[in-house]
Amino acid sequence: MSGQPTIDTNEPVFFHPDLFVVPTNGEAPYLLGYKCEDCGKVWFPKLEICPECWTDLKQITLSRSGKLYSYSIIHIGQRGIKSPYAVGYVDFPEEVRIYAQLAIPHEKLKLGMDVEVIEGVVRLDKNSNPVMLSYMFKAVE
Amino acid sequence: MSGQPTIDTNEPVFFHPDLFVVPTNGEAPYLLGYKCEDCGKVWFPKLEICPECWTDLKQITLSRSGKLYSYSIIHIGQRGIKSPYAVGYVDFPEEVRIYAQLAIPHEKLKLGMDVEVIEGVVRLDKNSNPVMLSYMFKAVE
Amino acid sequence: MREVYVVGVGMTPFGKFPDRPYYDLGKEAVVKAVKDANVDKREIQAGYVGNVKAGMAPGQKVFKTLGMTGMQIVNVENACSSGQTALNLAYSAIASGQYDMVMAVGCENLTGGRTSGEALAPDQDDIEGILGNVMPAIYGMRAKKYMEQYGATPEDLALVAVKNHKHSSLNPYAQFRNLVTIEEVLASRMVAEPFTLLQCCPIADGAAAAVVCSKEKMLQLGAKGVKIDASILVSGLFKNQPSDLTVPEITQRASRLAYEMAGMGPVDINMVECHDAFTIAEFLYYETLGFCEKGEAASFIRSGAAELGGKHVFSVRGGLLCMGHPLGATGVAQTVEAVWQLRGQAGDRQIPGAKTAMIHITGGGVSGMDNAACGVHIFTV
Amino acid sequence: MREVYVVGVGMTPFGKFPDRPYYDLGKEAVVKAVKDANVDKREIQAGYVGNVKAGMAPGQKVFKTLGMTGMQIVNVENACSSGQTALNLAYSAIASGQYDMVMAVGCENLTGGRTSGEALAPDQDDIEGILGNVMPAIYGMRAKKYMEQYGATPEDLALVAVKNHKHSSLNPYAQFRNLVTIEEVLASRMVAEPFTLLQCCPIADGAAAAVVCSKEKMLQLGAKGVKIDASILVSGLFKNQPSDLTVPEITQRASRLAYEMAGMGPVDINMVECHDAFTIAEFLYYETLGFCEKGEAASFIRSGAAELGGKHVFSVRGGLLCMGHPLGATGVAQTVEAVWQLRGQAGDRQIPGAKTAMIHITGGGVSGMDNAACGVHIFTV
Ligand SMILES: [Zn+2]
Ligand SMILES: [Zn+2]
Repeated sequence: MSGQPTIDTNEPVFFHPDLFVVPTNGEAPYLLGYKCEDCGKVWFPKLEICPECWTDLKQITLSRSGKLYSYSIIHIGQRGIKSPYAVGYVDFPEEVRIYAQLAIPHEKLKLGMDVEVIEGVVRLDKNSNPVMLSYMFKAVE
Repeated sequence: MSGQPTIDTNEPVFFHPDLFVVPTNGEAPYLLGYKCEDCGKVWFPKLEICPECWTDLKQITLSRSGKLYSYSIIHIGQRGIKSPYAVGYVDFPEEVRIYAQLAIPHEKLKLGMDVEVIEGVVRLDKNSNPVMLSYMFKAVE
Repeated sequence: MREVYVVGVGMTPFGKFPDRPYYDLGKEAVVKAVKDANVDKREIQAGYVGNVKAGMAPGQKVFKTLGMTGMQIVNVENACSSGQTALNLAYSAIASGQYDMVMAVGCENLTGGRTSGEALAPDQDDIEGILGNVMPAIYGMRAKKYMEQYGATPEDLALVAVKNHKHSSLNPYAQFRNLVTIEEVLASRMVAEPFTLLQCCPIADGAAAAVVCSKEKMLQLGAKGVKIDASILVSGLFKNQPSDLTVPEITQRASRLAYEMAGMGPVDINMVECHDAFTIAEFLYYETLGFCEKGEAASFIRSGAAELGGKHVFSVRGGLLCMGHPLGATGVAQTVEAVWQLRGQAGDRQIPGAKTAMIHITGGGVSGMDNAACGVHIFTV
Repeated sequence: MREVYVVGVGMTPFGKFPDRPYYDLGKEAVVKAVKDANVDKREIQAGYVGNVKAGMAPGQKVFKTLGMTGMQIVNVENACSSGQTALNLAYSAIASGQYDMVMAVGCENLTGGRTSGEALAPDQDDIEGILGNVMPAIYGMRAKKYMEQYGATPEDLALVAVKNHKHSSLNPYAQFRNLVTIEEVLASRMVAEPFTLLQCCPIADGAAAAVVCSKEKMLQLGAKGVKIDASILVSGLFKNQPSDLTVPEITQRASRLAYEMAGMGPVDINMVECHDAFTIAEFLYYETLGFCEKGEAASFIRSGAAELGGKHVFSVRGGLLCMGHPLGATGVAQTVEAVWQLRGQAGDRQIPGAKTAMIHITGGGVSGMDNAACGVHIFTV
């Protein structure tokens, strides 16, 4: 969350190494959580200290899949994202809820469905070229 | 003061008919004051009601000349105005103090000097073409 | 703490006024409120001004050419709750004895310079904003969950818009005064599922003002004021952990504090101005504010209870859905409506015999927070 | 009204941190202040947050990930006086008995996204802003008049910068810590006559925070706080009529109210943090705050009275001239300095035996107003 990414090359920005890892060896991507060693709570996105305890946090790997808590399909959305697009909150086993865009055909969306983390294009420029890559969720097959 | 003028033609904007009149017959330009019929105070720029009395105001013609109360020469200024430029406050006989740019050679500036109202270019575009005309003050010859 | 009264109110119509800066709207509201209070403007000792989008010192720009300067002016911002924040500070300043008569003002111009056809999003330094979230979707996700959990239908939700348009058709200050049917609501353009355009509050400009004073000052003026029985302003909790989005925790907490402060409960409340930014919101607030049980919102509205003539009239001015929501102004405009209703001056939309009014506002899209801030006030005559 | 104390303070260094958002700076200051107060963060009951340039709900973004949520958070804006506005509301909330322990926070990032090489101007909906006025020229016109009226020279004005750099060289929190000579000050780049660059306060980012509580609470904590003896916040008067610009009316009025509230006068004050945005400003405030007669500022500074070791030390942290002026943060940062000095914790720049401190801030370019808002606070141990 260190401010707004600025775009000055033709390469899409990757949002954001503290949040999301895409292994170069082709293994599946995953999200990073931040766990308090005192109270055990897990936080996302990255924090420096635990909001409850003000103690340091340990970076952990979050489960790759969770359950879709709820969603909406946005028809009038932000510039730079092709409408309509689906977004949702996903609850992970580590007791953390994460928002993202959903790479799921709209007719297949269903509350409570299992979803997993993938890398995807989250923003386009006006010529529809990708300008930002980050995590999205897709249905578990 | 009805917001920021927007520039969409090649003609410079005239700022602002409620403040400043440039007669088409070639007579000298003048500023407009707004006088309270209750307390007699004169206000500039235009107000709807007197701040003291909340009564209506009468438009009056201000004297064409006043005395330079103080000035500064701006070397790092706003975009759209060629630096250095001089600005100052002028006190009019109607007991009103008005800020404007000064069309006076900088070496001739002197506190208390007599100045008069003229029309001038107050803003340029990036090619140095005039984009806004309004009142300025020059030395009384 | 001293008793606090509202002795004068005023507002502009709400609508799209791209050529009227916020301070121009604010001035109109201030002049109306001071005249309504029938006080000398020099007796106002402080001004608390809610505004979100203007530049520096908005309150000073409202008051300066009205000759109401020199006094303490505090500009406040709390997203959707900015207006109620101003009212809360005005309340505290009087209750504590710091001042005897002050003003709460809300003013906002949202149309000047805004690009239309784009939804209001959280700030772009917010992670959900960066990843494409918009306000209608945040409420849309609540609606989807609510509908699944309690079997509510799109038609049920549309009833809120139908009712609020019925109310606004009687309100000359409302932006939209037409009647609409369930079919029209559902057939309007889709914004974020399940909301069509008529289920989302429109953009608007406007201003409102209230003169607030002590009981002693009111008696001195010979005025008959409306009493502020509760004034609550809280911030949201931050959590990343799963929670039930159909129970807006911040509203639950703020309203309980307000009921406790006023020594009353929902049964005592004749009217509520709530934060009906989207149709689902009114449903959630019927329940969270305690007017019906969890999951019973659809039967509550179908019973007519929330409609003019019912026991607990919601959004009698037309709500945010028909007024629009000029962020800084809304909380004070809700106050103006409450005062008019309790004085019996609400014209065609008057709630007969209204004695107690609640106003509620909540908002500010900050990821991980239910809402940034929530205000609740209760008024009586 | 109850007695009010500051029991904890903290701040970031001031400087240019384009990559640290205001909320990140704010968090650092809050954590430092809470730790300095040695209190449980859950005991803080409200937060008043001064900020000018950020988007919606800045206070919530500061407090949210510190687990300090749910409490009342009020975001305030009053141009240069935003930080002292936060402190004034914190003071009032404690004095009135509304709360027992609250925080005042100021935070601002001005460098993120700003174009340099352009002077800070009044808002572009302000007539003077439209016609090209900038803040340095507004003070420049005061300086020209003052110099003519009292025969002050450019060398006299430069002494303020020389003194404040001497002070800031002892302050690890200052942005500029180098010593400068009169010649260097006058030889630096011309900004707006008579001011060269070293006579104008630089742009800066930063944050500061203070924990404020009642006497009872302080005793309960076993803490030794710094007492707030006066807390004044006023707005400027609006006038178009000619007036003497070398007498800043708003500062005169606010400081008189503060002296009256504290029951003391300039003779009692050991140190002053004033709004030295430009060198002339310190001259005008020596006089207007009552530390020397009209026209005597140059001899006052030449006497050494305003310098570390003198009777009334001005800008001992380096002032706005060497710290920079992150609008929302400054008033709270002045508080932090006052508290450190009165506790004897100011390190190399400690004023021996300091017992009483005044902080003063004024600003906001609104045409026709002296300044939009002015705050004055007096502290004692
Ligand atoms: Zn923890
Ligand atoms: Zn008058």
